[in-house]
Amino acid sequence: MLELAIAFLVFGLLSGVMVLVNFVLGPRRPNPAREKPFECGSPPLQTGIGPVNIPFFLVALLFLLLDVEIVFFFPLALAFRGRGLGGFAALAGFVAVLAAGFAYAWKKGIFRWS
Amino acid sequence: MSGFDFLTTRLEAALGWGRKFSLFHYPFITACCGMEYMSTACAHFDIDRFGAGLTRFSPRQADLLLVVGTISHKLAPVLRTVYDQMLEPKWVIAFGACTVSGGIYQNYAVVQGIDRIVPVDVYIPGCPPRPEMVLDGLLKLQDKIQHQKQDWRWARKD
Amino acid sequence: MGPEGLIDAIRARLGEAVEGVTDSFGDPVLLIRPQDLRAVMSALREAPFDYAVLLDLTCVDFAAAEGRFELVYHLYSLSRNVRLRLKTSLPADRPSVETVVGLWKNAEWLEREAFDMFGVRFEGHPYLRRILTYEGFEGHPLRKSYPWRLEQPRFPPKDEA
Amino acid sequence: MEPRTRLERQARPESMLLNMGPSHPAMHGTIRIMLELDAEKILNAEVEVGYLHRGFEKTCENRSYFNLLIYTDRLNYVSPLINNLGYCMTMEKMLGVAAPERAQLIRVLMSELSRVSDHLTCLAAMAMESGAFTAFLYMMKAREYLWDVVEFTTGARMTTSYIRIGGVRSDLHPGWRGALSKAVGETRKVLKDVSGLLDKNAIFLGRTRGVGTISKEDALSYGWTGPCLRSTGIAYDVRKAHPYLVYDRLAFDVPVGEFGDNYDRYRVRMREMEQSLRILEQVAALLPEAPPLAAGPAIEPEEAIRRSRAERAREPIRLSPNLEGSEKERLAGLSCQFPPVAVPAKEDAYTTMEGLIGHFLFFMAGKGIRPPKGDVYFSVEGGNGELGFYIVSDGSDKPYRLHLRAPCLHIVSALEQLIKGRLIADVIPTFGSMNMIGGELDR
Repeated sequence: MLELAIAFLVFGLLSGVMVLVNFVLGPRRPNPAREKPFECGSPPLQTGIGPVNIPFFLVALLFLLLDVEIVFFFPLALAFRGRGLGGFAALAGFVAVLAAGFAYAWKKGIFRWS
Repeated sequence: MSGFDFLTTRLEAALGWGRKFSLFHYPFITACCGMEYMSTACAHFDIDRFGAGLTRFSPRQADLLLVVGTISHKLAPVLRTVYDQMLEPKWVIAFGACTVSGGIYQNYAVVQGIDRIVPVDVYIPGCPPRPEMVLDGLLKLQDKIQHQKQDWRWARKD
Repeated sequence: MGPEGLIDAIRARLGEAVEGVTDSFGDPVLLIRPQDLRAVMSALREAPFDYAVLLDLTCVDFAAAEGRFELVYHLYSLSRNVRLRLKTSLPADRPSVETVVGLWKNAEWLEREAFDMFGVRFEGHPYLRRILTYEGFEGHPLRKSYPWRLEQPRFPPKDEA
Repeated sequence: MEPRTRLERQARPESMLLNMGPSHPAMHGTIRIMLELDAEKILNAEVEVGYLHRGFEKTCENRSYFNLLIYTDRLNYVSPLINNLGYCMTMEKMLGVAAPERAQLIRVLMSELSRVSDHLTCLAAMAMESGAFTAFLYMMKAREYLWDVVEFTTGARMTTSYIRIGGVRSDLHPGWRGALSKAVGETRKVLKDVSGLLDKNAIFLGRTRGVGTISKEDALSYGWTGPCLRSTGIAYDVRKAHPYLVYDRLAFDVPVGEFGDNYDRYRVRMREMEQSLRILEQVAALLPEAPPLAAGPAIEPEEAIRRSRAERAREPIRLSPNLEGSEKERLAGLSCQFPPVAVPAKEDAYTTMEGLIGHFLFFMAGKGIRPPKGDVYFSVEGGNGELGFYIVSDGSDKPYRLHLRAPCLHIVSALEQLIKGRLIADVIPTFGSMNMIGGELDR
C-alpha cells in the first residue's frame, strides 16, 4: 500500500511541477493573429467549423471503445498474474467479445468513406 | 548583487541553456535552398547533432522559423502570418542569399530581404549556403540564445 | 511526307488563313491571321496532321518597335515526331484572340499566364485570372513598358508598420 | 469578403473549405490547393501557383547572354545542369556552333548525374510524405555521393553554371573516375534497398496503386512530357525522339508504365535511374584520359605578367588551374574556339595584348556574345520532361525575350482533375509523384 501512496505522491508532484514551470517561465505576449486558425499561412476560406460529418463521429466512438479496452488490459494482467491458463482464458473471453463488436462494425462498413 | 539577482541570473542561464539545445524548427521552404536544407537535415551533415533536428510543421509547436529560399511578394503575407502565429519565445533564421537580401533576384517579384517582413536573428549568406555554413549559423543562434536576456513571465522589461 | 510536303499540305488545307511561312534556324514557322486562329488549331489537331500536344504558348511584346504583340504557339505531333511553330500578331492597344482551351487542356494555364504577363485577352476562356502574380498587382510585368524593378509590396516596410 | 475564386463561387454551403496552402510540408512550399470537402472526400479543388514567381524571364531581358547562365541553374534546382545544357544548346543552335567531342561527353555525364539526383530527390520527398522516412534518408545519402562528383569538378554542389555556351567551363577533376564509380555503386545499393522497402509494401501500394490515374489522351491533352507521360505508356523521350549530344551513340532504353497512376510514376523513375547509371558507365568508358599538362610548375598570374613585361613569352607558360579559362592547351577539347564564344584563355589574356583585348571584348557591355536576329526553340530531356528554351534575339548582347517551356506547369495543371473525387490522403502521393519544382513552374 505504501509504494502505491509514494507512487501517487511522486507522479502528482512531478506533473504539478511541470505545469507550474510552464506557467512561470512561459512568456505571455497576446497576438491577435494567433487566434486565427492555422491554414498553412493563407487566409482561412471559412470562419468557424462547419457541420461535423457522421463518419468522423463513428470512427471516434470505435476508437474510444477499443482504447478503453486496452487500458483494462493492465489491471487484468496484474490480477491474473500466476493463474496460468485459467487467467488467460478469462482475458481471452474479454477480448473476444470486443473483437466480435469490432468485426461487426468493420463489416458494416464503418471504414468505407465514399 | 542581491540574493534575488543571483537567483534570476542562474535561472536565465538555465533557461538559455535549455532553450538553445531544444530548438524545434519550422522549415518555411520555398526554393533551391530547400535542397541544401535537405542535405543539412539528413544523415550526412545531420542538424540533429545540435538539438535542432525535430522539424515541426505547425507554428504552434515551433520556436525557430527557418526561412529557406526566395520569398516573393505573393508569399510575403503567408510568411508574416506564420511568423505571427508562432508562440514566444521565437527566433528567425534567414537561410540563403534570397532571404538575406533578395539575392540575385532584384526585380518586381521578389522581397529584397525578409527583414522587411519579419525580424531576423541570424542571417546565413550563400546561394545556396553549404551545409557547414548552415550549421555554423545555427551555432551562432545558439550563442545568441544563451547570452540574450531571457524572456519569462516576471522578467523585468529593462 | 517530308517537311516541305507537310508545309505545302498544311497551306493547302488552311488556305488563306496562313499569311506566310518563314524559317528560323531550320524550324518551319507559320504566320496565321488572328481571327481564324481557332480554326487553324483545330484543323492541325485533326487527322492528317494530328498535332496532339500543345507544347508551349508564349507572347512576345513588340509594342515599342512594331506596335504589336506576337503570340507563339508550339505544337508537337507524336505520331510524326515533328514540331511546328505558329505565330499570330495582335494589335498592341487591345490584344485579344480566341481561346484554344477546348482543344488542349493545358491551354487554360498557358493562356492565364499570357494574360497575366502581357494582358492578352483570350475570348471564351473559362477562368481568365492572374496565375503568377497576386491579386493586387497592377500592370503586366513582362511588357516592355513595365519597369524591371518596380516592386508593388503588399506590406508597408516593417519599420513604418 | 466576396468569393473571388471559382471554387468559392461554386462551393456548396454545407461543405467544408480548406487550404492545403503554400507553407505545407507536402506542397514543397509553393503551391496552394483550395479544397472543397465532404468529410474526407474532395468535391472540388483549385490549385493556385505563382508563389515562387521570381521574374526570371523579365530579369533575363536585362542580362547579357553570358551573365544569365546563373539564372538557369535556379530554374529546376533539383537537376541544375540540365537547365544549363538546355540554355547553352539553344544558344549554340542560334550561333551555329557545336561543342567539341570531349565537352559533349562531359555534358552527358553531368546531365545524367543531375537526372539521377532529380529522381532521387523527387522519390525521396514522395516516400517521406507518404510516411516512408527511411527511404528519404537512404536517397539523400545517395544524392550526397552524386553531388560529390559534381562538386569536385564544378566547385559547387548544386548551382554550378558549369556548362557554358560552346562547351564546358573546365576539365573533369583528376580523381573523377574513382568518385564516379563510388557514386554509381552507392546509388545502385540505395536503389536496391529502396525498391526492397517500397515496391511490394502494402501501405505504399495501397496509397499509390490506382491513385491519381490519368489516361493517355488526357496526359497528351495536358501537354505532359517526361517520366509522368511515360508512366501512361507513351514512350516519348527527347533523348530518343530528337537525339542531341552523343545520346544517339549510347545504349539505353526508355522505361514505360501501363496505367499512369502514382505507382507507375514511381516505377518509371526508379527504372529511369538505372538507365541513367548505365549511361554514366558508358560515358565513363567513352571518355579518354585528359592529356597531361605541359611540364613545369603552374605560376601565379602576377608572375606571368611580370615576365611578359620583360620580354614576350616564348615557351608556353602554365597558370594555376583555379582561374577560369586557364589550362589553355586543354581548352580546345573543352569549348568551341572558333567563333570565340567561351571565355578567352587566361594565359593569353595575361601575357599578350590580343588576348587582353579579346578578354575585355568578351565581357564588355554591348560586345560579348551577340547572336543574329531571329528566334529559336530547342529542348532537352529535363528531369520532369521536355525543357524547352524559346529565345528571341534582336542582335544585341541581351535577349529580347527568353521563355522557358516548363514541364512542371503542364504536369501540375492536371492536378485538379487527378484529385477530384478522391480522399485528402491521396493528394499527397499524387502531388509528390508529379515532382513539382517551384523554380521551374513559376519561373
